[in-house]
Amino acid sequence: MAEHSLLEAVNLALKRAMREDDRVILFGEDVGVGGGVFRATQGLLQSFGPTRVFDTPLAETLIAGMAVGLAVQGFRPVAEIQFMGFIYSTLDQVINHASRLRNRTRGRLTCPMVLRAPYGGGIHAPEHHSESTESLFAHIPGLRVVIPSSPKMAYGLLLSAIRDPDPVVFLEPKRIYRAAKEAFDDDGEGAPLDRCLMRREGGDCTLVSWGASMKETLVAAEELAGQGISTDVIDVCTLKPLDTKTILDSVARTGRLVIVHEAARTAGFGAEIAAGVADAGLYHLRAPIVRVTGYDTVMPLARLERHYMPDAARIRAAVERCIASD
Amino acid sequence: MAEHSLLEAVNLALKRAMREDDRVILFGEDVGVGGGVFRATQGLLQSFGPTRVFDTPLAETLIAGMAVGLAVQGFRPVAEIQFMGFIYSTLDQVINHASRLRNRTRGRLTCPMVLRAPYGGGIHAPEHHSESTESLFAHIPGLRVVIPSSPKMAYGLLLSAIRDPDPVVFLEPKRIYRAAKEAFDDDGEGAPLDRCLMRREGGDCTLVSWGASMKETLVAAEELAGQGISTDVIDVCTLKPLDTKTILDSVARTGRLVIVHEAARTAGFGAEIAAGVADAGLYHLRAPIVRVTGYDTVMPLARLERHYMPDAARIRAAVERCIASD
Amino acid sequence: MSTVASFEIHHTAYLGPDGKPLMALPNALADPQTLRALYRDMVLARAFDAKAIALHRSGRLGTYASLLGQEAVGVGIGHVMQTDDVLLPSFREHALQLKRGVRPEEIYLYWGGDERGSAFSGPKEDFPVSATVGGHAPHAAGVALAFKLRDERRVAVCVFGDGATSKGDVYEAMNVAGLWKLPVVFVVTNNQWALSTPRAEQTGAATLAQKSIAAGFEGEQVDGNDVVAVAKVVGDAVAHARAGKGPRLVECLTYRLSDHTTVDDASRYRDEAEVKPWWEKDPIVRVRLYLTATAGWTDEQEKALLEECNALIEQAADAYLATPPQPPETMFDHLYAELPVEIAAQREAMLASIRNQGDG
Amino acid sequence: MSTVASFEIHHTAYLGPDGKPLMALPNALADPQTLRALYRDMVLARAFDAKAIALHRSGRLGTYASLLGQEAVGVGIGHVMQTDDVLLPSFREHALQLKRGVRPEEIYLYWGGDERGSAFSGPKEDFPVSATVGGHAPHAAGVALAFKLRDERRVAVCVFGDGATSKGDVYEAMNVAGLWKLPVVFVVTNNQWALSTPRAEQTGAATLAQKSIAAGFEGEQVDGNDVVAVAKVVGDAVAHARAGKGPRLVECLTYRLSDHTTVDDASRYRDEAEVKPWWEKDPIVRVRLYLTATAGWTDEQEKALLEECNALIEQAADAYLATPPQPPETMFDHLYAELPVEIAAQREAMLASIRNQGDG
Ligand SMILES: Cc1ncc(C[n+]2csc(CCOP(=O)(O)OP(=O)(O)O)c2C)c(N)n1
Ligand SMILES: Cc1ncc(C[n+]2csc(CCOP(=O)(O)OP(=O)(O)O)c2C)c(N)n1
Ligand SMILES: [Mg+2]
Ligand SMILES: [Mg+2]
Repeated sequence: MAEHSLLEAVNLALKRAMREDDRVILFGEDVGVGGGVFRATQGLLQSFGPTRVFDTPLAETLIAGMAVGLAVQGFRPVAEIQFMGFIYSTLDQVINHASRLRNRTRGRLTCPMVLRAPYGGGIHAPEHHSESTESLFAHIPGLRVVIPSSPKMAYGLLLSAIRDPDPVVFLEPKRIYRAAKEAFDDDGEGAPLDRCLMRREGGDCTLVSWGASMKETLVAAEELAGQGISTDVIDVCTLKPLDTKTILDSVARTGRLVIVHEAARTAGFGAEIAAGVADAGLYHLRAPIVRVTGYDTVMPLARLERHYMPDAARIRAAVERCIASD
Repeated sequence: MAEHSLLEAVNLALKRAMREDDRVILFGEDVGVGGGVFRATQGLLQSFGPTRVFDTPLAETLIAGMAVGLAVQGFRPVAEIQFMGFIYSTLDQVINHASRLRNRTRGRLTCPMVLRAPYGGGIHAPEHHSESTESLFAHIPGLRVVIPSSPKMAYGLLLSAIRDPDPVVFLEPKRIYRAAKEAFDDDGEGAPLDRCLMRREGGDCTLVSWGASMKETLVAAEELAGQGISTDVIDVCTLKPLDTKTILDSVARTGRLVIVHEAARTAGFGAEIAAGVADAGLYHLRAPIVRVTGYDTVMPLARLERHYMPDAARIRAAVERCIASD
Repeated sequence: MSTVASFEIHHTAYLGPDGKPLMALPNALADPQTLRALYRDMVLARAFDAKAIALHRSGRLGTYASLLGQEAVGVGIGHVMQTDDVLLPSFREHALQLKRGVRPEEIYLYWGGDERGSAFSGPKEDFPVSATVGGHAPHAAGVALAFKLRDERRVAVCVFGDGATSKGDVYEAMNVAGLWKLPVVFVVTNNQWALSTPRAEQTGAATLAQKSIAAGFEGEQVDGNDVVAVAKVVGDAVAHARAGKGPRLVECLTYRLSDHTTVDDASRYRDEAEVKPWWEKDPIVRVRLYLTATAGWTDEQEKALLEECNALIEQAADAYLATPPQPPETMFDHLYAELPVEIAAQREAMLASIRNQGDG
Repeated sequence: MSTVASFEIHHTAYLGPDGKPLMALPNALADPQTLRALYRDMVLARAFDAKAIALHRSGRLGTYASLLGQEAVGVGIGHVMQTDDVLLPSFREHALQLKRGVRPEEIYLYWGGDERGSAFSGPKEDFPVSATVGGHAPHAAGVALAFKLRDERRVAVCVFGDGATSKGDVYEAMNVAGLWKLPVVFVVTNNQWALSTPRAEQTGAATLAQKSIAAGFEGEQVDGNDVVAVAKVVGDAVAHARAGKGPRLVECLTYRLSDHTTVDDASRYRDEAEVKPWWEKDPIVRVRLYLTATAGWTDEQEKALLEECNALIEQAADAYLATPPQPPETMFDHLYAELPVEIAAQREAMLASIRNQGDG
């Protein structure tokens, strides 16, 4: 069984999806000959030719809007936005069109498209290249929002996203694109788009995160285990629709919840998770719900970014606070 | 003391701000001769002339981006987006530029601009004309997000927004533009941009809302009072920065929290409020935090919209559930 | 200094306001049969429009955008499109939608605030009207690219207003269409107004047709109140696109005789003196005069046609008014192919709260 | 059919690659003093660029976008701008920023990942570089409108790449500039590539200069490796704008001799054979040849100039490297004029967690 990085997994899933369904086409800025700035689409132009893999002009609104037209016409467009910092020009198309075309036409027209974008900080990228604004998309009815945190998940989730009959925003944590390799078969098996993943089990506290922050979250969990604190670690790989059951079941056992994400705290997606538990799971709670997040300031440039993003120490401290506080 | 509708209050505040500071200029689509589709800018062109009130081409990205350039140059632009459904084209400018220009340049350049837009449903408007997506803006560091729910507040908050040295997104609940008149003096007094407003006091449950939903929330509170259930009603007129203290103090007294908003539930701003209380206020909670919101589906066209928006009955039922559940 | 590029914009008109030909009509359109059909479609569109306004006035239709005075644009475009071409219309192109086979009651349903109005049964692949100005232009590029990739000889036709030409979305779509020579035709219905903003305050460009030059393809201007000119020039553009030669932009000069919508009052910002001359350029009158002069069109025929159209529209209005409402819970039923459990629960909750309110 | 509009795009060049004049130089630029100064600025810019790449290679600078081969564009533009004009540059216009008086160490600081690099002390009203392609064009319209409203004879100069011309933002900004005759000059640094996408795959338009036609104003094309042509044509555009006659678009034809950035490898998508001829069109060499032939420029002077520039850049690099880091908490200090209490608490929390980690 071969080993793959998250980046390779994305490439593998794209290749597999294109092989199994010739309606799948791929476009964006520099995805063709360039193979993508991170090489996510490397080799695909060579394998599938310029009618299925092509570069667009530098125009994000167009990229999203063109994907809508292609999807309605029966293609399965997979459009890449080069960095999440440039995805905002697509929001009008995503919110007013892609997410609601099925609803607007009572199912007459549908929009099976995937909008891929690398997101998040930690790679010392230039200005505007390190944002995490997933919660903007999570608020939009009619969308699916998916964020893998491991190579195998990236492979399975991207396959399912491409096969899904509705629009999916697929965000790739670029900080861990090459972080770790994982062994899995390129067997074409998709992963469910509506299920959280239990990454670790333990009774004292529930840790919830997604994307690159899973890395620090798991490190913290390991360190806590060393201190005799055992944690459930839940990976919210599908933010929308959110699998609240898995989270509630865990909190029902642990009575404590710590949510970790890199995005700014206010109105970040951690708020939704906390709110859900504060309703349906309140009586299980033995301690305050703590969020360990990016701060409510602009993601700093390279030199200070590490101070912005949650690290294992901040996560550990939060869990310890929860444990202490009852 | 003259009586004014919320719409008239907006017009009054604009006029006042323009009179007291000639750096204040107003533009957008159809705000000049047209006076705005809701007449919010009626008469201002006549009073201040075409160099201070003017129509732009039909281009929202431009409207927001041009406001940035004018603000940096020392003007106090007040730009109107005709309906919130068309505000998404401004997000790239708002997120990547307006909200962070001060930070990017370490204070060398600043961006004192106001982006106004009518928002929300309930007026049987055409497609895309009834959205409530305030939480998108509430997530963005460097912004202020303000939503008045009464004529007097609209007046004071808009004045403060225009005088504020940083970018403010000012959302106007169009459903109540003409709903009720309120008596206040055009005395130029601004309202604080970081304070929730206590609209009603009572000990059994805390009701939190903003914008047009305040109407149904206050109706529900009145009806509940009739049943012997007394409520605190808090108006979150400034979503960002959020005055968590007022909310926490109230919950500390009532032990119960019901949040009402018209926007879709998932990742709506109600989630942030619930999350804050589930952390700092958990031990005060005697019942689950309940959100009464728009549903996680697309805002329907005119015929069904009333079924989408929270009404007094749904709010009442939620409070009763809270009361019952301990 | 050397000249590296040069461009020209042409204007075409066949039928003058007085119904007299300015030059010989194109063969395909000279035949009375054809012209009578186009005439009938314009009359029908105007009847549809009058009824829509009446329905609104009597509180039985929502906010509605009138097409009065622009009938020739929609009918002319519709005439040269093939059934399997795809239309991406703006919200005011009722005449064109009718010509495409959308039923009048379906259009009423949409403006009556019911999503089913965009689930029309006729041209299945046509897009619903774009209420976001210009937002449909990128879709047109996508649809045209689909045709090109599948090697189909079909054309996407994207229609928008003069105001829409200021949107970056439209420029981005035209630019890629020109780059890839996509089979798409862009038509600007230049009715001289974008709500309260006149054409002159929308752009400094001498013509809207020249917007295409930035995108690397030809633009043409026509008398948009001359159904013959519209059909000819748009028809040539459609043929050009269908032949794989790439896009064109056609600017149709017409006029919005009505208010922007039924909730607008144009008299607040528009001078009556400006409107009057346009009434004298009525797109319908000129064809009647021409048919009367050249094809012996009689008052009886005229009368019969009006009756036919009005009857048809009355039936459509009745069908619209007789349409049973959508149950509230249907707001959830076309969100995703399969409703996620979390949202299904909200659907149940909605039904429950409706029941409770029924009770008390 | 009548012609209602026609347009031409012109190309201008003065100095050939071999340093021989193609026509008489404009008086303002013929004077050796001036040309020597421009020559010096180009040499300095190239030294700045080489050092930046060296700093990156040795891990002391972040990702950096090289201007190699584009020196004439920035220097030519800078030469014709007045101090109180406002520049809105793209991220590759270091030569222009230097010419505007931004200190080299400040530019290094920015690319070194420190916000203070955009707090430069020189041209106080100039914008920081736009890392969002084309996002600064609407700002330029706003700045120019500010000048117009205040009746100031100042000009906004907005510089962006060939790729940026595909963005709707740029079109929307040009359109309003043309409409209101704003005092702004748009300059396209057409270096033939947008990352891995060649100019030919960006638009079907024969020239990028013609993008202005859609916006209703003139576009010009110049040899962007000819600093004289750039200064003359951009200079005329700036004067035109300053005189209240409205905007112009100038397309400068040049070439990105380097990779897109220091983390890019152009050899993956670009043929060396394409690059070589452009080296023979070097913007610096041609001026040296001209000065040698016409103004007795000597090897000694050349040597002295290189030494002067290198010394200046070495000092700047040292100053950059000696800059003390910003404390982490400063990430909060320029968010709002006054930090809201909620966020001030986060600032405290950050300091606390840093302290704790210092402890343990
Ligand atoms: C993107 C966007 N901005 C603003 C509006 C509000 N609006 C609706 S129609 C209209 C004017 C459109 O003018 P034009 O494109 O000429 O079309 P017309 O109304 O003349 O048919 C405006 C500003 C909108 N629907 N979409
Ligand atoms: C809106 C936006 N989309 C994508 C990017 C990523 N990106 C950075 S530079 C670049 C190419 C820009 O090409 P061009 O405008 O020609 O400028 P050049 O790099 O040649 O100086 C791209 C795609 C970006 N920075 N901004
Ligand atoms: Mg119009
Ligand atoms: Mg370039």
